[in-house]
Amino acid sequence: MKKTIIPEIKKEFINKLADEGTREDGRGLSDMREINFETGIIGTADGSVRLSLGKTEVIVGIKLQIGTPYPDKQDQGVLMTGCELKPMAHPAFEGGAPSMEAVEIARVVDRGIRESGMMDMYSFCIVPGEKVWLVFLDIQVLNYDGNLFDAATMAGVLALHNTMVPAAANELGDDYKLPVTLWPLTATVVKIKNNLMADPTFTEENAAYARLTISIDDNGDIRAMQKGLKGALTYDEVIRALDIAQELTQNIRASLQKSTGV
Amino acid sequence: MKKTIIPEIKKEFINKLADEGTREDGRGLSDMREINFETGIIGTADGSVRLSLGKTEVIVGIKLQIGTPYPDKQDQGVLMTGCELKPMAHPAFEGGAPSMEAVEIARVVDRGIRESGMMDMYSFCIVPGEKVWLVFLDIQVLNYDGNLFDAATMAGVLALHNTMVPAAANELGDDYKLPVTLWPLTATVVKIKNNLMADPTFTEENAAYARLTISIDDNGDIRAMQKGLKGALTYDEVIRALDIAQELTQNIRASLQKSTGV
Amino acid sequence: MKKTIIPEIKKEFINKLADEGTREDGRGLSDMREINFETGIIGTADGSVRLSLGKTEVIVGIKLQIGTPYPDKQDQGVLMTGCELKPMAHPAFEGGAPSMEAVEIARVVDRGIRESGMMDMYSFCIVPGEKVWLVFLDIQVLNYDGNLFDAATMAGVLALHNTMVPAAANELGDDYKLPVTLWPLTATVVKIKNNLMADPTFTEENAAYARLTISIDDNGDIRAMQKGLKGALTYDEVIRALDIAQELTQNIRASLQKSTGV
Amino acid sequence: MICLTEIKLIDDDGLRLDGRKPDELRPIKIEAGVLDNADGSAYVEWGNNKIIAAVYGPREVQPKYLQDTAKAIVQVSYNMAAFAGDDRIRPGPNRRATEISKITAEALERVILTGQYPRSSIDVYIEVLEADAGTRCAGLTAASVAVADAGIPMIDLVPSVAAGKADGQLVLDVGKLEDNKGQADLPLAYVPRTGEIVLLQMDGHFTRKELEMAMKMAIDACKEIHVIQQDALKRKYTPQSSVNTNEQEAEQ
Amino acid sequence: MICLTEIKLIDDDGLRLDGRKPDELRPIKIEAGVLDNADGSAYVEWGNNKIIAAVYGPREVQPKYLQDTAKAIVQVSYNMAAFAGDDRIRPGPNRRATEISKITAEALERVILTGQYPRSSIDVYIEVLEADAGTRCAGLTAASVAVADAGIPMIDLVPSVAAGKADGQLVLDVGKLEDNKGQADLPLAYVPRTGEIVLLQMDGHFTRKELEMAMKMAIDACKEIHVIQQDALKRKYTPQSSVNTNEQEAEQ
Amino acid sequence: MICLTEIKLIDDDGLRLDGRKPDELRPIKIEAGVLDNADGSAYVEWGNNKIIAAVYGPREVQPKYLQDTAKAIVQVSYNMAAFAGDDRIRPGPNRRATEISKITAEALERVILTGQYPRSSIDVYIEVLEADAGTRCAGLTAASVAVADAGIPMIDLVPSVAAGKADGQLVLDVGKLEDNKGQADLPLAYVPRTGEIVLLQMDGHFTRKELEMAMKMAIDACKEIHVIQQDALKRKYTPQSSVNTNEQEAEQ
Repeated sequence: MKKTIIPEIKKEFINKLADEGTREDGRGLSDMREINFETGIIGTADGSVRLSLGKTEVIVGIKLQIGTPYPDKQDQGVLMTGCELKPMAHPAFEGGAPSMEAVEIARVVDRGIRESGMMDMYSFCIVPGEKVWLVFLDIQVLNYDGNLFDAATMAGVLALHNTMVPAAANELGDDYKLPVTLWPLTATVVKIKNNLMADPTFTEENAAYARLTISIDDNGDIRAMQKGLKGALTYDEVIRALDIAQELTQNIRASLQKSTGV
Repeated sequence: MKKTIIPEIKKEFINKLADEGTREDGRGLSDMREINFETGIIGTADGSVRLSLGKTEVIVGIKLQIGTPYPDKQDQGVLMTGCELKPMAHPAFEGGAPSMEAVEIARVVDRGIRESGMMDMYSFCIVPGEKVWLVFLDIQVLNYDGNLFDAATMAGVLALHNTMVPAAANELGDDYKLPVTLWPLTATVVKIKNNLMADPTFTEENAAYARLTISIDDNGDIRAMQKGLKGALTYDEVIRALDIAQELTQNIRASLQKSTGV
Repeated sequence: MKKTIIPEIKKEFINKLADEGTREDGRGLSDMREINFETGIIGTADGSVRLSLGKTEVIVGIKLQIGTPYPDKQDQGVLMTGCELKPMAHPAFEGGAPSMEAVEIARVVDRGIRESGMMDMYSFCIVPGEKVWLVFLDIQVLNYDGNLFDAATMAGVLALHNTMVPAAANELGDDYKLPVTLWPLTATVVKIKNNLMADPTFTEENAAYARLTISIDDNGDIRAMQKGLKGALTYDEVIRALDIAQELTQNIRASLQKSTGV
Repeated sequence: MICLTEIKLIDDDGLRLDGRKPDELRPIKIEAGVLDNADGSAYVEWGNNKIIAAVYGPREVQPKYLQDTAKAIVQVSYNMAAFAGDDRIRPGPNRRATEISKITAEALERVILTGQYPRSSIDVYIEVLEADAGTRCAGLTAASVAVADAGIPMIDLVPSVAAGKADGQLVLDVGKLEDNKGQADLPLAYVPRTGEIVLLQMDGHFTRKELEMAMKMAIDACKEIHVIQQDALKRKYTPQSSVNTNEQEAEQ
Repeated sequence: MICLTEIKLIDDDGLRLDGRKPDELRPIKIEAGVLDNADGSAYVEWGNNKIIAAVYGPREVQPKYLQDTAKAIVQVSYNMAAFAGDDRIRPGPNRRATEISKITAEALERVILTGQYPRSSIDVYIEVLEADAGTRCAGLTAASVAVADAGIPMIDLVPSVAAGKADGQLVLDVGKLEDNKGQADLPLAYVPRTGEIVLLQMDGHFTRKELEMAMKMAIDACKEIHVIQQDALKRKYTPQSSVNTNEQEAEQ
Repeated sequence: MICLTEIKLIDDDGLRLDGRKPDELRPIKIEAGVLDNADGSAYVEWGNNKIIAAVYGPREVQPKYLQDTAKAIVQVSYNMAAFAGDDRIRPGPNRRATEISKITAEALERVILTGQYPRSSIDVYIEVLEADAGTRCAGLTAASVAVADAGIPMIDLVPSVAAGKADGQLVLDVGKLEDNKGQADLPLAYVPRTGEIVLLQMDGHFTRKELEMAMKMAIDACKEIHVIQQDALKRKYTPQSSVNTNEQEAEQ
């Protein structure tokens, strides 16, 4: 990723707005941008969703294939989460091997989903030690305007809920819905001077001092966290971030469940 | 590959000659350069040829090994065509991973041979789904002076005709001649201003506006085509190129067959 | 590796000292620096040693794993020697793929040990053609001050003598000591103008004209040699280097054997 | 082998597996200006192909030594998403994508007025989100709309389509099974304003006569596609949104 | 599966597998200035973790385009030696190491006074020689001592440790089996002088209340570790060697 | 195992598997100036080894940071063609080729008058087309003829050959089976004009006395090879073509 420098005066402006409880796009500090999504849009994928969070837009596709388990997890399937930040999505993104940022996003999204227990990896075992389902969750970023952590996690969870296991094509009986019921979600807040803001835009991310992504499960329990950026958070700021994350994810979860008819 | 820039005045000169129906080396527009070749020159290869087309010089070596078939082609052998443009062959060639140009050459040569049906891939199956012959066709370029497409295709076809299947070393009975009878060949023409020239030299390639490689089988039918370079061809120019290609390949085929005693 | 340039005046100085039979650190021309080592320091390794030769400091770890033999050596185990010159060890070392220097060191250390017959590779076969021990010898350089050849070979031999075969963890009976008894060692000399110096420091290596590494077995026989650097050696200089190497390795062998209680 | 020969690509009524006539295109839907960050973009649905193209530029050339002092360079990166095919596709470049990127760049370079932007780069990214045969043609079709959407001056848009042969008969806009089981495939891109062919490939088996007819068939179809491309740009740049909607519906 | 559930991570006396109390650290030994070439270095033994950190810099930025005209950049390379784990580790970068390198650099960047060295680079190399859970925390703990040993001005040292949950109970300084079989892991780094958290990750399952307690537990332990870090530097920089030896022994 | 021990590398008459005497070279044929584009080139057939060497330079150094302001750098790339060995060789660099490239460059650097071309590069490409033991020696032998053919001033040509041990006996110019089944291999390159050794490797088992004799054997043979190298250059640069042909035939 190329270096992106936000002028000091811009940061001041963002912070001044924040002191007044608002943001460039008019949102409150703890507000998410508008979420839109459509599921089942990729015929070649076993599950898919196209999701936009403000101007950040991603497609997540799920593919299941039969493969061998890890030697130390003979009776479990395998979840593999991939993310590239391709130059299509933002002028600062460069081609070539996945950047550190892309690796971090893939790993944080993976952790948020995996640690929630949403996927019972034992249920993806076909023949212990020999044949298991490999679940590939691939994140394709179409347009990047900040907070890919939350957008990709949401899209990933929606795509998994949209997934049919391709059993028939593998001579394992009829296709069936991927057995998932939970809705882990993340909320990301950034700190700009002394203000915390949820769901940062690209500009806000680059003006920010620290970032915290928190994965919350259906019970409001915490499943994963990741602090980022070159600054720090105090204990109290983490507590405030948890308050924001618990409330935000609860609201989003309800609204996603409603939209998908759960 | 490093950028090679032919001065505008040189292009004018080449074009002026072409308007008069001739070229820097005295050839007519539809003439091939002299072809020389020697087969069976590499003892470690199962088939081989060293071929020169004017100053373009290549060695093609064929190696057969036993391997597993592609999952979607369980009862067929595998043909793999490799080409690198190593810095030995031209000052503009650089080391490292194969360039876009090398990839295109390998794929066009592969297509010209494969699509002709010259190789009955089913005949390279030993045990369906388990053991097939992998046929490696590797192009080693010693000296590059343009039109590697035609040189490498000719060399590839000659090398295949020169190939003995190493059955004995793999405990599959006696060695036998690779069962090939056909002689697919390509002819490449370039367009410089409004003239078409066959078998371009390095200078002509770099002065040219568009390139068209056409693979023609023993019946004069078309098996593959590839347009290259940053310019265009009209429909009529393609037709003229087809005329040239059909005539040229017929003549070369006859002469190669004669030389190899077919 | 970044280029390291030793000023001409420094080379003159080193050579002047050498003419007087001494060196920057006060050693005689054929003296080794002080050797210190500790074995069994890495709990996760099957054998290990941390060794310093003057200020050059390495850790060698041995790991044994079960794998498949090479097709042409079905009844033998496999020895694999790895070395990277990581930027931790010297300001001139760079990250990324192993440098030419690192490859040479790994290969010379490997050869010195392998050719001595110290490892009976047949004894590492478990099921011919199917299961053999893969012996990984990995060289981690902590601090580089020249003559990694000798330091890494010594450390490698000590680590092999320290190795327990992890049979139990692989359900092959009780663990047992790796069956090695020999002590191949290398001695490296460099030529600076007309002087030969054993065990060169980083500065001496960079001032030197040629380098010769000689592997000597327990009988004083020669098992491997490697000339390096951009200069030459006369036949007589090779003879003198052999004299030095035979004497040095005999002394070091005796002292290592004494230290390890052999 | 037996089952393969049993598949009839053309039925007794002369219709293809998906009901199309031999010279009929699959449904094509193009939308221009679909991405916020890119300087230009286009989304194409073409049969089940789903492809998005983004253009950045003219901008600084990276890496710098590729810079041309006389004109802009055109760099194309064609890529299949991991989930775009029948099997999961490993990320990263491969030989097929390298070749398609090269010939697509060469086709665009013919129509973009690169001389207006010396020392700069026009970067085109084509992502195949779902593949259904003909992705290189659909990708180039989308890419030229995206270049236009970026406001980069061009001689013309570049429509592209493949003609082919199935059950021995010439067919337009080769479908997935026709591609796998058919006898020939001829991807072609045509510049209507100049009457030039800027992309041309072929594999399979054509007699000289068939080849000529296939080329003509593809060229004619390119003219149709050209209209759809122009409509997409008109829809984006025409202020009356109600009219646009109607056109869009009409097209589908 | 059966054997897994039978492992009790906390025994009836409330002690852990290695005999520690829930809020007890493993033995930690830090030595500063252990390498000759590096500008600063530190060696840490922490349980069975053996980690060495080296610092070069401030020095020229490589590659140059990463240079920042306003301050030094901090580059961290965390790496596991081939023999540091249960299975042999293939050399070369991997996604886990990339992530740890990134968050470690971000943590150090908070405390190093980078503004004093514009256009330069501070390069930190962390090599895990033997891994025993908690290597990222031990690595950062070592790295900040190495930075101090290099004489690079910092706000404070950065102690780091993980809290976690085993058999449903909060535990400090998560061990290897606790990491594999436990219910949560929360690596945290804390700057005592400013009261700030500079590294924070978590995975597993915490209620809100448990999470808060785990963070407090880790923060308190960081203060302990901070003392060990300071002692290591004192030992190196105090002239009386006899005193040093005593301190060292006392610590062990 | 049994079959291995049964192979006799030296027969009762003291002759080797290919009928050579212990101190006899395989047939060597060298041709200079075989490539059109390269500044210098040479082709060597040596036993069944077939090797071609090309030289470009002095020319600009790529990448630039490798440039030496005082002299030319010598870069060697030794490579085996995909079809040069018993099994097909995957293209791309490997550790063996890296090592051979390095020691070959070091040997050439001794004899090339690099001081005459500061800031430039002399690039040597060695392609093994068919391998039959001794490729590094044959490659260096070819490379130095190619450098001379490029008109680059040198102290001397660099002949190179391996001595070895087979069935306990010293042998010159180790063959393929002798390499696999023999007891030692000692590749050496010698500069006749200065009496210097510029390449020296060994593996296997030599007593001190055997080693000394092997070195002498190789040095003597290098003088023979030197004559063949000179002849190749003479043939190319002598105007009377009829004479050349005769010489060439005589040699074979």
